[in-house]
Amino acid sequence: MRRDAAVLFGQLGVDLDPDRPARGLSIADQQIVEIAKALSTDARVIVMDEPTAALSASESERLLDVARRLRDGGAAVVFVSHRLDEVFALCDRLTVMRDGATVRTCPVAGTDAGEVVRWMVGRELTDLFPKTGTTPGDVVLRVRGLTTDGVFDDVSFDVRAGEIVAFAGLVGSGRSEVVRAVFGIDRYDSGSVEVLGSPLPPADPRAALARGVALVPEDRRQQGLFMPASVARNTAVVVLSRLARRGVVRERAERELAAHWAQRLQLRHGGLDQPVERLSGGNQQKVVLAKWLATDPRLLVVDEPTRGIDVGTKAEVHRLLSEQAGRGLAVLMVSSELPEVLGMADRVLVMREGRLMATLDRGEATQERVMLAATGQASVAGEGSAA
Amino acid sequence: MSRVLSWDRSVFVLLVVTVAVGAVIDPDFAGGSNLGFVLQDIGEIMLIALPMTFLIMTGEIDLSVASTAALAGCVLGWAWQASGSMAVAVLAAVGTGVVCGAVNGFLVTRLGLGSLAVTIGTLGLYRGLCYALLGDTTVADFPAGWTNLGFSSIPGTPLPYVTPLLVVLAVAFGVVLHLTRTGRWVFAVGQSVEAARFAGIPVARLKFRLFVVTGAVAGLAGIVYDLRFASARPDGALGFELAVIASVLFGGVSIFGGVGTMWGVVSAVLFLGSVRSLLQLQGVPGNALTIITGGLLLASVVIPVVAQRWSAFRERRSRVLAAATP
Amino acid sequence: MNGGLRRVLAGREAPVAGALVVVLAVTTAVNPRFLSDQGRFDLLVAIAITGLMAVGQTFVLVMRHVDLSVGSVLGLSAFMAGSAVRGDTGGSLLVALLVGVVVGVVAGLVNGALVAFLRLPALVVTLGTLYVFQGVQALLTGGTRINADQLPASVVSFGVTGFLGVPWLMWVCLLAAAVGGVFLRTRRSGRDLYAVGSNPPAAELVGIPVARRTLLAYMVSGACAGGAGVLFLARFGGVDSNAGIGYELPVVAACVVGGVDIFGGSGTVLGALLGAMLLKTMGVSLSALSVPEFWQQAINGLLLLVAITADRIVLLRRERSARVEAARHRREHAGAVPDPPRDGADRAGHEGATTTEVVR
Amino acid sequence: MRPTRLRLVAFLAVAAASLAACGGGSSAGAGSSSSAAAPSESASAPAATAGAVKEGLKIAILPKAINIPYFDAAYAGAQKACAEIKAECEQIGPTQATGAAQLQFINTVIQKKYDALVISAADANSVVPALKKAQDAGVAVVTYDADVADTSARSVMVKPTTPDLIGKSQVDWISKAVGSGGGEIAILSAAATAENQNAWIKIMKDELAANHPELKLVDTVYGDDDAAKSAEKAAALMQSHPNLKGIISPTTVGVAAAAKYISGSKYKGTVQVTGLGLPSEMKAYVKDGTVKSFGLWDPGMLGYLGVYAAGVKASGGDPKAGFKAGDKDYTVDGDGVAIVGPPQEFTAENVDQFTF
Repeated sequence: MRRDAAVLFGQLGVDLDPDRPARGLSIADQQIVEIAKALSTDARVIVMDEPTAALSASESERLLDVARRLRDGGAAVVFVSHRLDEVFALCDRLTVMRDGATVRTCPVAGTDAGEVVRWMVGRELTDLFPKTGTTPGDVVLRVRGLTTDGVFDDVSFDVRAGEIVAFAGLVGSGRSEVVRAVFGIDRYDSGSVEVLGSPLPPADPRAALARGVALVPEDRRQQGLFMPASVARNTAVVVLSRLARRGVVRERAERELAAHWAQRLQLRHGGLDQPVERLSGGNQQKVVLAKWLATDPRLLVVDEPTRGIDVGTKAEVHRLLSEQAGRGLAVLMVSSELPEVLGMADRVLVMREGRLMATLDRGEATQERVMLAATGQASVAGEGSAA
Repeated sequence: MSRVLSWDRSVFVLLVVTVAVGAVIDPDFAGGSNLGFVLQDIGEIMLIALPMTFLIMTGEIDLSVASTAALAGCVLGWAWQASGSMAVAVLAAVGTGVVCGAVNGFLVTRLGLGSLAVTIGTLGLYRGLCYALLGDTTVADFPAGWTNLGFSSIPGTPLPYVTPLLVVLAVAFGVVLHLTRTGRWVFAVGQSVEAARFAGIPVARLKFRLFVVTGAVAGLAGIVYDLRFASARPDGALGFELAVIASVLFGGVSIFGGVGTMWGVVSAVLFLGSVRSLLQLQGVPGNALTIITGGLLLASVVIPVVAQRWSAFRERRSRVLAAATP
Repeated sequence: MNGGLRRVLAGREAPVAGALVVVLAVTTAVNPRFLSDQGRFDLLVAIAITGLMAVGQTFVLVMRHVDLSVGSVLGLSAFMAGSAVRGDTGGSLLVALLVGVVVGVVAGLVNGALVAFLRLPALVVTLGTLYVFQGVQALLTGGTRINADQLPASVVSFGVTGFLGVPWLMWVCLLAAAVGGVFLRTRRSGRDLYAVGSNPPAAELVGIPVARRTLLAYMVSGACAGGAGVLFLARFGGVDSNAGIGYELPVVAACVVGGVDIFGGSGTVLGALLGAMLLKTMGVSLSALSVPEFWQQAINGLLLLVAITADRIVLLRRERSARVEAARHRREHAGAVPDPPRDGADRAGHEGATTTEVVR
Repeated sequence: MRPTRLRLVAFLAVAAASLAACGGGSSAGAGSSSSAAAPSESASAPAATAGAVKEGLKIAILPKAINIPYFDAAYAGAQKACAEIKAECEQIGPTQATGAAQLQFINTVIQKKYDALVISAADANSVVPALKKAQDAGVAVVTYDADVADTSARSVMVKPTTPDLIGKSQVDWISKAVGSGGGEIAILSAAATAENQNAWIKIMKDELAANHPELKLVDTVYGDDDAAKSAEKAAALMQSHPNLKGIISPTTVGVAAAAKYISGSKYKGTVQVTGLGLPSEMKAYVKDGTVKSFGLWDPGMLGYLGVYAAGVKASGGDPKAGFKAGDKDYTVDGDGVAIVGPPQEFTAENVDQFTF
């Protein structure tokens, strides 16, 4: 059985130890294992649903290669994706769906990205990255020498008020782990975190919240939302003490709060009592954002804020982040989408294998420089630590 | 689950129907003295079911509650004999419950062990300590004034003295679960522990406190049990853990956490007590009672699922029909 | 190959086996009769019933389910098997076994159908059937009891004789463990059980017939509990309406001590059997060490807690060292970028993971 | 042997409990003056005879648990008595032998207005309050087989035989089986809290000390009337006491489990088993030579006399003055206890004659 697995991995052009437990693998490698699993059954039709959503660019490329190989081997591949560049790089035909109905099916060759986006959102989309220039204020977050053995090493950076700082790098390079440690979800081994000039106690999300730090987590369904609970309850869950009088939560205040944010974020919902599990992915993400913005934070950390949501909502999220930064909010964003990083960030921090490799200002951050730093194929000039 | 068909409402309706039908077919059933008996009979189960609801809502479980109650009961007897003061004994018993709950809570929240495994272990440990404490003896010399509290009625009413305690605690636990921040946290933790941590809910501290409260209330139940049976014994409350859990689940609390209501649980305990009493008065043998308890528990999970599938099927069909008509 | 040895040492069975050896060694040193011919025989007889049930329970636990009804199934099967051969003096041991196993399989079908097809929570279902089966058994037995003089000699002597110094009851248990272990380890459908347990939705998406596998696991658990009923009948030369009451939690405890993950996905039949052996051996050794009667239960509970705590600490330490090891590996082999393991994070279940579907 | 400290605590606790039982009994008796009124009225009635029993009484028989052959045999006797006095009787009871479970059924007896309740208390203390309630509600309460701690909670107790005889007989049987050489013996009891077992064990200890210096009691273990636990305890006894010569198990479950274990082990023939057992369960082991003799009383007589005593009480008589059952008169002692007779010894020769 192990030999069979090794043969399959060979066919896919990857080098994996068949004895390793799947739990410790990177998401990319887990995807490869999934595909190997499908091949082992001699599948003729393979459906891939958002296979690259959690992958970085180079990893995605490897997966697309595998998909091409499968196609050339005679298998039919159905590829579901939000990433148009992949669609155009890989697919022969495409089908656009909106609101549960097919909008159009046509060969890829006869269309372009702009047209597909129009089909997807049903209208013209003008500005995908509505970044407004801001002047950075005081340092809100100061991280120095943050280290967790085996996860990330000696990470130092600052985030100022009104600034959007992006964490770029491959999935698994330790970006999410750093922001989790900053917010206090995970314990770190050494280093320090300061918010507005005074140290933040480690491993205490409540203390972070009290000091105006908010974290929109990576995984919306598992970490961001209480799926069976209503829109109102999800929105209010972090600020319950503010809504409570003598320990009893005032339902009216809760609903007012939720209604306020639903309106501000243009949430499309079927009533504040609707369970969030019935909302679309994009609207779910808006609820997560509402939940954290309701805490009135000084520092908003967003981890993959637009993963797996449609193009229209993506633009709304970007506009919201820009607008908040414009009002003096410090934003720290982890993202695997280079266009998003380059379009939104005032500064880009690039991580590789748990280390901060480069810090690039908006002006000097280009796709090539970020990717080179992220993959370590060449060292890039940059401060390497806080600006 | 569909809102109209929600299980907690169904249980309440079942309770009302059972009492009404019982009153018609058996005049003895609806009599005051039987009502008092039923209340007394479900006393300990109801008490422990209140905090157990919280625990199961957060996705944890405590199988050691019956052993905790028994140990608290044994400590009550032991401390009464040692000190000669019932006040001291009661404090010692409740304190024992708190310590037992804290041990469970520590093992689950600090060491990260599964609560099912931990409380199977402490179930044996606490019961073992009962024997270590009392051995082959039974303490049966509690002052008559106290034991009267256990089995006589409030003068002028058919209600046992335990009634006010049940009412006050049930209301208190219901208010906390459904109206306060702590209650919201309990729901949130049950729906997603991870999301709760990200939302700054002190998950470990909350769970630890729930285990402690469960232990304390189990200790209280141990005292009620001792007084009702006028004796403290190492094999008291044997097997109550499954009865409590069955009641909580029957009341519509999801074993996966995050779903449930306090009044559903209270209705369930009252319903199971009434059904048992009614069947007993009808001379239904004990074996059949066991089958009915199990059958009801199965029904509590089967019926909502079947109902949900049925309504989903109808919804789909009506959508298809609506689409078909121009 | 040396990978095999490495896996054995890294497995969760090794510490349990080690603890078992320590308990045996210490007790024998204090009381040499503990492992005398008769002492060993008695110990193995005591292990056989719980051990067999633990083997079956493993199938259910690795699927992230549980079977609490095993005690009631044991009672029901012991009674049905006993009734089938009552008064029959011929060689009807096989008949008894057959009847017992069939009763168990039917009970397993009931549990499995409710869990698999209606997708009901296993704990609630089997808690319900625990009561139902127990009630059915009590209704069927009524006031009757099956006594040794009514049973065929083959059944009664089966409970007290052995082969190569090992009781027949233990041979049954070992046979079941061997078959079950090989099945789980090498058969595709056996491996499916682990896949379902570690990630039910993903298992469904790769085309594993989850409902059928669930049914299978419950039938195995039922068959083992049913077989254990016949062992019970043989061991005690009779059965009454209280047989099997309260057996469920010790069986689950044995599996947990043996490293079977209560949240599914990992654990072996061998581990469960070792867990049952360790728990029973500790219990018996307390008597052999002359621990006061009234303290034995408390000490047993304490030892169970120590066992699961130790298991957890070993696991945590191993995860941490694996994480540091992975980081070192990563630095040495730039390019391959393993994701550091996180406690409980099950990445494959997230939205965005590839899902493959097979259309034949 | 257990540490002496524990034994001291246990002894003090027993002493305190028994003192308390006496004290509680008298105070509760004085307190329930309303219920005392009824018997005092009937005390002036003519001495009870079988003829004084009313017809058509409704009598409930409540064993420790149903589905136990021993209690079914007792119920057969009760039914015989009910037929004789033309009463309507019914056996009700829980499936598990606990006082808590019996409580349900005592309530049923009160609600359903039975005239009399004949009960074997699964737990001497915990049913006392409920039985007093039943008496207040006008139910005649008689205990059989196992008594309650507070004697004011029942009128008469029908005891199988005197604890003295039970204890001494079992010592005699083991002494006979072990032979004049003597040696170590152990006791395998039921639940540690079972009051009748503990009383018998105490008498056995006294008897051993007084008359059997050749026998040495080395251990007492508890099998909780569970077959598996009892068998494991028997096996464990052999581990901790390699020179053991005999096991006394004064409970039907325990003695059957011990006999089954010994009969299938190498100890068969060298370790003797005796105790209180049912002939039906023990038949196989007396015949294969594991057990030389064991004993019990006729459980049917317990039910039979219980119904008669309850009938007298429910008809307004006072069985405490003695009562007639069938064609035989039974005396009742100062504690309200009537004795059936000496225990019956069963051996390979006579065991087939008994059906229970």
